[in-house]
Amino acid sequence: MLPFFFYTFAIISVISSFMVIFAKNPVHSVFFLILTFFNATGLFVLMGAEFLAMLLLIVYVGAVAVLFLFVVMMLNIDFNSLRTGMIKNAPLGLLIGTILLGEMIFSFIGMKYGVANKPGNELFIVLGEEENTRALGKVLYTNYIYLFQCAGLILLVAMIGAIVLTHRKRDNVKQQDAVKQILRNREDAIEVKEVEIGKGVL
Amino acid sequence: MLTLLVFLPLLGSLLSGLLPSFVGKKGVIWVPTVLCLLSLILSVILMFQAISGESYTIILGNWINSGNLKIGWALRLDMLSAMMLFVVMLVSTLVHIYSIGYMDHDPHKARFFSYLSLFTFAMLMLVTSNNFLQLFFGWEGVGLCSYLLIGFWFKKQSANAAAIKAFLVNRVGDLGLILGIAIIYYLTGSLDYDVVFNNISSILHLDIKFLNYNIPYIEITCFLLFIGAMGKSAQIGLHTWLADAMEGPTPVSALIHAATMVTAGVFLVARCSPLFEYAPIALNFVIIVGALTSIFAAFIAISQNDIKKIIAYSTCSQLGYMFFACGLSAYSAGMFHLVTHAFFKALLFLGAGSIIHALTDEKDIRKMGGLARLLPYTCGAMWIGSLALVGLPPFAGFFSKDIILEAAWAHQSSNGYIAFYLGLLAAFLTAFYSWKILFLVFHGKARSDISKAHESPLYILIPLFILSVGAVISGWIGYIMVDTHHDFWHGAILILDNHKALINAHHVPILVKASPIIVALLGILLAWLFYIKRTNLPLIFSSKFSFLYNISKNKFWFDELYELLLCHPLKVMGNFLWNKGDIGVIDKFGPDGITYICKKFASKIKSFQSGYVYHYAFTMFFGLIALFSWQFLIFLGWI
Amino acid sequence: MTSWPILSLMIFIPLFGAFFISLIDGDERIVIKNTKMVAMWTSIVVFILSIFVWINFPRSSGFHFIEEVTLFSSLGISYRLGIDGISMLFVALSAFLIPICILASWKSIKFRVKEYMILFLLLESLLIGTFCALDLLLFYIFFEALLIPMFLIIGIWGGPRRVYAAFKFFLYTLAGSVLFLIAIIVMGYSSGTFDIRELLEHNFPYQLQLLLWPALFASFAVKTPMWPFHTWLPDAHVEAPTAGSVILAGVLLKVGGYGFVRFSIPMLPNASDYYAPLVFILGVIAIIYTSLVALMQKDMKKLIAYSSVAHMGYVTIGLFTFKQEGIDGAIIQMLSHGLVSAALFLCIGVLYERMHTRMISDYGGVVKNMPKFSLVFMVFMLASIGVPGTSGFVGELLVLIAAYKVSGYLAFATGLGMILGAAYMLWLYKRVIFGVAENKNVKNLIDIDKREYVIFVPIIIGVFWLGIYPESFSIEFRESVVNLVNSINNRVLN
Amino acid sequence: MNLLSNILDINLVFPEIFLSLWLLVFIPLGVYSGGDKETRQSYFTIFSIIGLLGTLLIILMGDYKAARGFYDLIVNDRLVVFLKSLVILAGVIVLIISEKYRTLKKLYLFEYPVLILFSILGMLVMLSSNDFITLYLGLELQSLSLYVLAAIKKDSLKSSEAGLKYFILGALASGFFLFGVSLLFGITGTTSFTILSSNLLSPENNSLLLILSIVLILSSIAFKLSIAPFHMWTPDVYEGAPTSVTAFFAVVPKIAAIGVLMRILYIALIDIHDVWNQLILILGILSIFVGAFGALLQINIKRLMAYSAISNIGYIFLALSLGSQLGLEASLIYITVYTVSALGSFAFILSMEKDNIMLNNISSFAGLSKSNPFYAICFSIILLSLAGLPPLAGFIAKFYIFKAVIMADFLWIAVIGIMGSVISAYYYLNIVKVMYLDEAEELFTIESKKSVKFILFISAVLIFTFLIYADSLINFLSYISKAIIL
Amino acid sequence: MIYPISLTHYLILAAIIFNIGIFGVFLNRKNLIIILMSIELMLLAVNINFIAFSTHLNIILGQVFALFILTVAAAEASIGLAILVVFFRSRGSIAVDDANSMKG
Repeated sequence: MLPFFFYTFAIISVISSFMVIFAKNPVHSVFFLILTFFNATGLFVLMGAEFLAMLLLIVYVGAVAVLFLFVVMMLNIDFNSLRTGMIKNAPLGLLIGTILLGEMIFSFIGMKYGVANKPGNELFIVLGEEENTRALGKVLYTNYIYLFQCAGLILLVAMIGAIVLTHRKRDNVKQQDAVKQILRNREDAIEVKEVEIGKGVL
Repeated sequence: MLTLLVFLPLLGSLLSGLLPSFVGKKGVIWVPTVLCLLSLILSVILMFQAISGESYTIILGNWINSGNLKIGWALRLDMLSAMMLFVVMLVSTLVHIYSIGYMDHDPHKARFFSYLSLFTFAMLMLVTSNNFLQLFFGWEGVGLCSYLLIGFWFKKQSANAAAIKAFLVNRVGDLGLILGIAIIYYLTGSLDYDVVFNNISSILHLDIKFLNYNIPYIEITCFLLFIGAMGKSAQIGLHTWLADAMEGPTPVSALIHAATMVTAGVFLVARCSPLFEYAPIALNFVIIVGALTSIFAAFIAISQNDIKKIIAYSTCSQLGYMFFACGLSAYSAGMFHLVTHAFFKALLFLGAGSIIHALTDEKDIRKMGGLARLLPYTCGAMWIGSLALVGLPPFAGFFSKDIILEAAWAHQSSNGYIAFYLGLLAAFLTAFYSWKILFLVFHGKARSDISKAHESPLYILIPLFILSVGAVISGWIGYIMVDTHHDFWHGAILILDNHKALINAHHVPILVKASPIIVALLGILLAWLFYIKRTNLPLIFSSKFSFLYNISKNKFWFDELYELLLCHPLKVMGNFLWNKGDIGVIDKFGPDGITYICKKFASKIKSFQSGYVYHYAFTMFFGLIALFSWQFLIFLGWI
Repeated sequence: MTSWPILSLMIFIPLFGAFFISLIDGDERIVIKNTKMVAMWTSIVVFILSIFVWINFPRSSGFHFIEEVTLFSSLGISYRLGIDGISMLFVALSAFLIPICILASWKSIKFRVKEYMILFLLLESLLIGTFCALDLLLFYIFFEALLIPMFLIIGIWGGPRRVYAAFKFFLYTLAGSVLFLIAIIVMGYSSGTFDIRELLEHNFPYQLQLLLWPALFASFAVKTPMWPFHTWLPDAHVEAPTAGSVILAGVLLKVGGYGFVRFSIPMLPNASDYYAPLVFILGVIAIIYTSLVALMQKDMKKLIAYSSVAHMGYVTIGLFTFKQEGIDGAIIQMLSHGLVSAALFLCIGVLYERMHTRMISDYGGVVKNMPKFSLVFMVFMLASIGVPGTSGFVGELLVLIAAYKVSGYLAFATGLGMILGAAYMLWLYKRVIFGVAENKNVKNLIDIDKREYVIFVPIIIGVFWLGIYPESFSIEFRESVVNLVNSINNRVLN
Repeated sequence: MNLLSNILDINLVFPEIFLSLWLLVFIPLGVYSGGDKETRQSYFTIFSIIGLLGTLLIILMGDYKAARGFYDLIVNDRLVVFLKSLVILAGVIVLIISEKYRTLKKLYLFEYPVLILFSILGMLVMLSSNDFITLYLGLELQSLSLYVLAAIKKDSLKSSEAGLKYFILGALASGFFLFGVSLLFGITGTTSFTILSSNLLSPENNSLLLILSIVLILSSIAFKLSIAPFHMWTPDVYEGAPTSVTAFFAVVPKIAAIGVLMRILYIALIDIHDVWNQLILILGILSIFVGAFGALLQINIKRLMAYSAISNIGYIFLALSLGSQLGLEASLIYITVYTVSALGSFAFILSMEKDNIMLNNISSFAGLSKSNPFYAICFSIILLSLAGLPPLAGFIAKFYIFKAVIMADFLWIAVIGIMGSVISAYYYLNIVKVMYLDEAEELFTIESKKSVKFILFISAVLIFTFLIYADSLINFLSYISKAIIL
Repeated sequence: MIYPISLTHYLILAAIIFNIGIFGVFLNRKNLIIILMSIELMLLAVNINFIAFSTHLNIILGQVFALFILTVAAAEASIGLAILVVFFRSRGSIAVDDANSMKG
């Protein structure tokens, strides 16, 4: 069964990732991206990395892809005008790219793995019989605490960065100021005018 | 005394040249003249010393000192230099005096006298040198002064051109001389006359390979030295400057281009007799060149009309005599002729100057005539000079020229005979053109307005008189020089025992002895026919023998030939090298080309930076692939 | 011998002067006046020091007045100064020419005088440093740093195409000298020292020499300049201000020749021997080719510039004969050329100041109004064509004699330069000085004044001194050259 | 037990912790502070400078002994300390010199210094990393801040375009990096530098895959260092980003990336030196020439500085390719000198302002020597030093590089490299030419803060008087470089 | 005929996806968002690699690395999209061709 699942996931993910870049409509691209991620999740599971598989699903499909979709929608671009045209000498690029791929595959095939599987250091934490999530959790907050903190900082930077870049103060947009609203009293807001009879009509 | 003699003219030159305001307006003329006169007196004393057999060298100081080369400033007195000292000082002093009158109206008198004295100094350095380098110093110094004096009237384009020509042609000769000097140094490791001449035997066997021939070094050395002499003495090939040099003031022509500087070549050959004696080929070359020059220049002279040019070519021709005398190993005959020639040629030039002065700068003899009446003293001087020149007894030229021709006969070789016959022919032509001048200038009808002509002032006539006396008596007195029974030169000139031309010259057939007189008389007769008796004859002759006439008239087209073969190509080449070589090739492919390529390349890189992010990404990707593929192939062993 | 660091003084006094000038402030006219005075006196002090050095110079081979301060223990580089007979003369030449340059610029430089004088003093300091350096790298530092003030002098105070000329000068020389840097590194680290004294004794392997020599050659040939690396020189000269040309022709070109005699020949004798024919060919081409080109020039400065190339051709030929006469001659020729070409540029500067043109065709008949100037010009012209008695002759003669020792053909080709040199110089002189004045401005020329006398007279004295009694110069470097020749002969023969 | 050992290692990361805490204080402070924009801005700057200096103090007070912590994730030795100090000092100086520019361009955002601090924090992490994971996180922390900084002038098209380009290419490069690291991990089973080096000793590991991974990792670091052909972003980003950010880009990340490269090449991969030395060499030469030629025709000083950076880092690559102690030393000297020169240059560029417009065109410096001789002379010294003219600092730096190259018997490389320096001399000189030889249309005086002038002056003086103190500096750097003993 | 699935299979798959990601970056001319997505694809490929190695070598480090990559990728995506938005606001387009105001 394993080969079957592998090939299914693999083929679908390759095709859909291919479609990501060649789809005419960016919205379709996002959907293909999601499809790719789904299949990658399957592959992760096949490899025994259940926790990461779930994480991928949640973070990517749940957050990143949706973010993409959101931006695509928000920017309100006339997609028709964008559809045309690939790079002029795409074949050349593809050819050169294929060379790299060929070389990579050649290297993979020629390689004998597992040679270095002789950890002589305590840092080598072996994936034991423990379940995947527990194993990860054990090292994440102990051995890799420093990295974990760093990752947190990265997310903070991302947040600040995104805010800095996208936040705009618009002068022509009226904003609600809660404090001001609350502190307002009747005297400030309402002025009663004595209107003479006959005036103010026209 | 010698030092004083040599440096007095320099002092005069510096005083009037650099400090004209110090010596005053009169002083600029008189100071150099008086100093020259002093030198002359000294030179007379010195000559008597030398005749009595004294010879010595005064070392003044070091000059160039490098490796083996140790050259000092030194003054050498021996018979040869004493003789030259006397001749130089005499003519120089007379010319100084003459110039007082001749240059009376010139605003640049100070400069003129300064140059004259400077020239005298350089000439003295030349003749008193005890080594080749100081000789070269004087050699170039006189050339320089000649340049300055020819170009004295700087406004005249022709004078400037002539000055440059003189300098450059001389430089060609100088190149030969300096190369010769280089060889001498190379061979003997010294440039002192004594050392070189004493070591001659050690270098005789050395050969140089030249164009696959083995030539003895000594031959090549003498040959090169002679090239130098040819330049200075205006021998055929390097003679072109002499006629043009007549653009200078006439006293200059008399001093430099007749009596002293041009004879430096003869002096050089005589001085180097210890070298030349061992170089038979070079000696033969000297004979040939000398003989050719004598006839060649005389032939040109007959058709010229500029009085100074005729005399100039005559000088050239007489120098030829001197050279072939030297070539015949009759150095003393050459020197003898040098001395007598100095008298009569200076006399002729100064006389011509007197005429020119009288006619306010008219030089064309066709426009003169009948001046004998107006310029009696000058006329007399010219007659004496001409008689001396053609060698009629008892005038000076007779003795010196006769002994040369006799020596040529007595040399008893084919070259000797060639020299003899050519010399004879030249003597004939000499007589012809000399009398052409005399007849056209002084006799016959006046061909232009000569009424304003007047006899020259005393300053001019006194030198003429003195020189006339010299032209008469110097032959009698000087004959002692060639008297083989008498060691006149005290070893200053070396003649090998087997070179007997001079000794045998006293024993030649009577016909040979008489022939110069005969041809001279014939020449005079012909001149009389042409210019007094039948004045239409020259025209007929020139049209009948137009070919010969044209050759003579156009001086064998030497100037044109040089222009065509040397000057023009050099100019073209200079332009070519500049525009095509420097700008077109070196700059174009050198700095400018590299700049251009760099800029081109830079704009390529700039255009590569297209601004499109996919190009950038692709470049990165491509770089990655290139690096990996390269290493990939290396890993697989394909590279 | 003196115990105080006189060479360092000579290097640093100009720097102090420059620094002092940079502090001068106030009214512009006073600033300019003070600037000139400070520059003048500074350079004169240096000149006096150089005379002092000369007088106290022991005429033996080897280096004297040595100063040594370790600069980089890690690199093995030290601040080593010292002079032998050869470099002493060049130091003196620099110290002699700088005051003259400053005096020559007295009036012609009208703007940014302060910077100008600072740059000249800087130049002086660097030049003296170049000739005094006893450390290979220190030499290079001075050698390269020379470019900057010269670049600015040409670039700021130059003629219309000054920027092109300045760049050409800068990049050309830089390109040459970076190879020298590589060679320096190789030499320094393969022998383990940068001390020139030790390097002179060091024997580099033959193959290495063959590699190093072209690198050195590239630098010195450009600086000298040799054909075909000469094309920057005419441009630089034409555009440079008078004093710039003077210092360029007078001293800067000598750095190349000095480099040959100090580095190429003694340190790489076998390679020098191997490459000597190349140098001869280039030298001969330089002499004949550039003389012909000079013949056709229309610009006076260009003509003199080309003549410089030809004259430096003699220098290179002389040096590479490896004969005592040749090297002596080359050194004297360099000194002579330092005086003569400098003076010729000054002469042109005198004319240019008055007429504001350098075209030969604009002149003619100058002698009428400027007889004194004509005389001065003539002296230098004659010295340039090597009339005996002037400085030009001695060098040329010695080179020629040495060249003959190598080959007759070489001597002949070298000698041809004598004729051609005379041709272009005389022609120049004729066209400028003689003839009838046709240009209106020429008729209104004023003869040289006192300041200009003061400029020219020392040089004239120098020219004749060197020509008539060169011994007083050659005695200073004789022992050094003898040593040099002996060591080459020993090492080449072995 | 694990936790315990981590706590013991915590003193190694005190600087980073301090800086993060400082930032965490800074952010709310920035959000809630009120008052005039300009005063706020200067307060923020001072605040961040204090933070940086505090970090520096902590770094310098720490232990210089070589130590590794957090299970080999991080390392501390004198090289790290030196480079960290250099980064922080450079960062402080950039903050000082960009003060006026930010006022001018109304970049009052408090996030600006925050992001600068974040990126410096990232660099500190990078510099002390001993593991590809740490390195990656530091790299990303730094890069993300830089992406944002490049685009921070939101209303400017150029700025946002610069940010975009930088981001896309940077992400691509980090993709390369990760792919390479993943392969390396697969080959050796580790990502720790120290363990890697011992694992790579076994010859079976020499494979194509290893080469591939090295090529990938090197190319991504080459990207950070703007080494050709991975340099393409540099000119555009330098031009587009706000000049103050460009100043930061030009100096600070370069130091960090060089430090990382040293660590990767000289600790992790030193045993397979023959695999990467040619790669580094060819990249170095390529970028020397691309930098030299690319700058020839530039008219924008910022673009020119970009190409200048490209070629200068190329020289460092030449030295690093040698894999010798000497090469390490030479590259340290070079990066130090380059830092001083580049900071000086940007102090100059950031001062060049006329009527509230920045003068970015080289031609607008015409006549500067007359109107503002101080600036002209200082900048000229810096430029000539960059051109490698003796006796300035740049010369000694280049000399050292070539010395290292030649002593490794790469004579021809030295010749080629030095030819590149001649070409680049042209454009440096061209600026000198413009300032000194060209006539200005109108004279104007530059007014900039004393502090900026001071920094320009100090940098020029340091460069000019380099020879005087060079010996001690070089000895010191040599001592520093001995942290990695080959 | 289906071969047993080995590490190599995963690696090749990752390589293919990685390459597709690269292609997406430089083949795309019109839409910047696609480029961002391509980058996500590349990171995914890397993750596959890490996890495959992790499983194969039985070392958890690979998964930890992948975890961090996931985190960073999310951060990167957000920054990327933010920059994209900024660019869109100032340029009015997200075509790749339009991002060329600086060149040379």
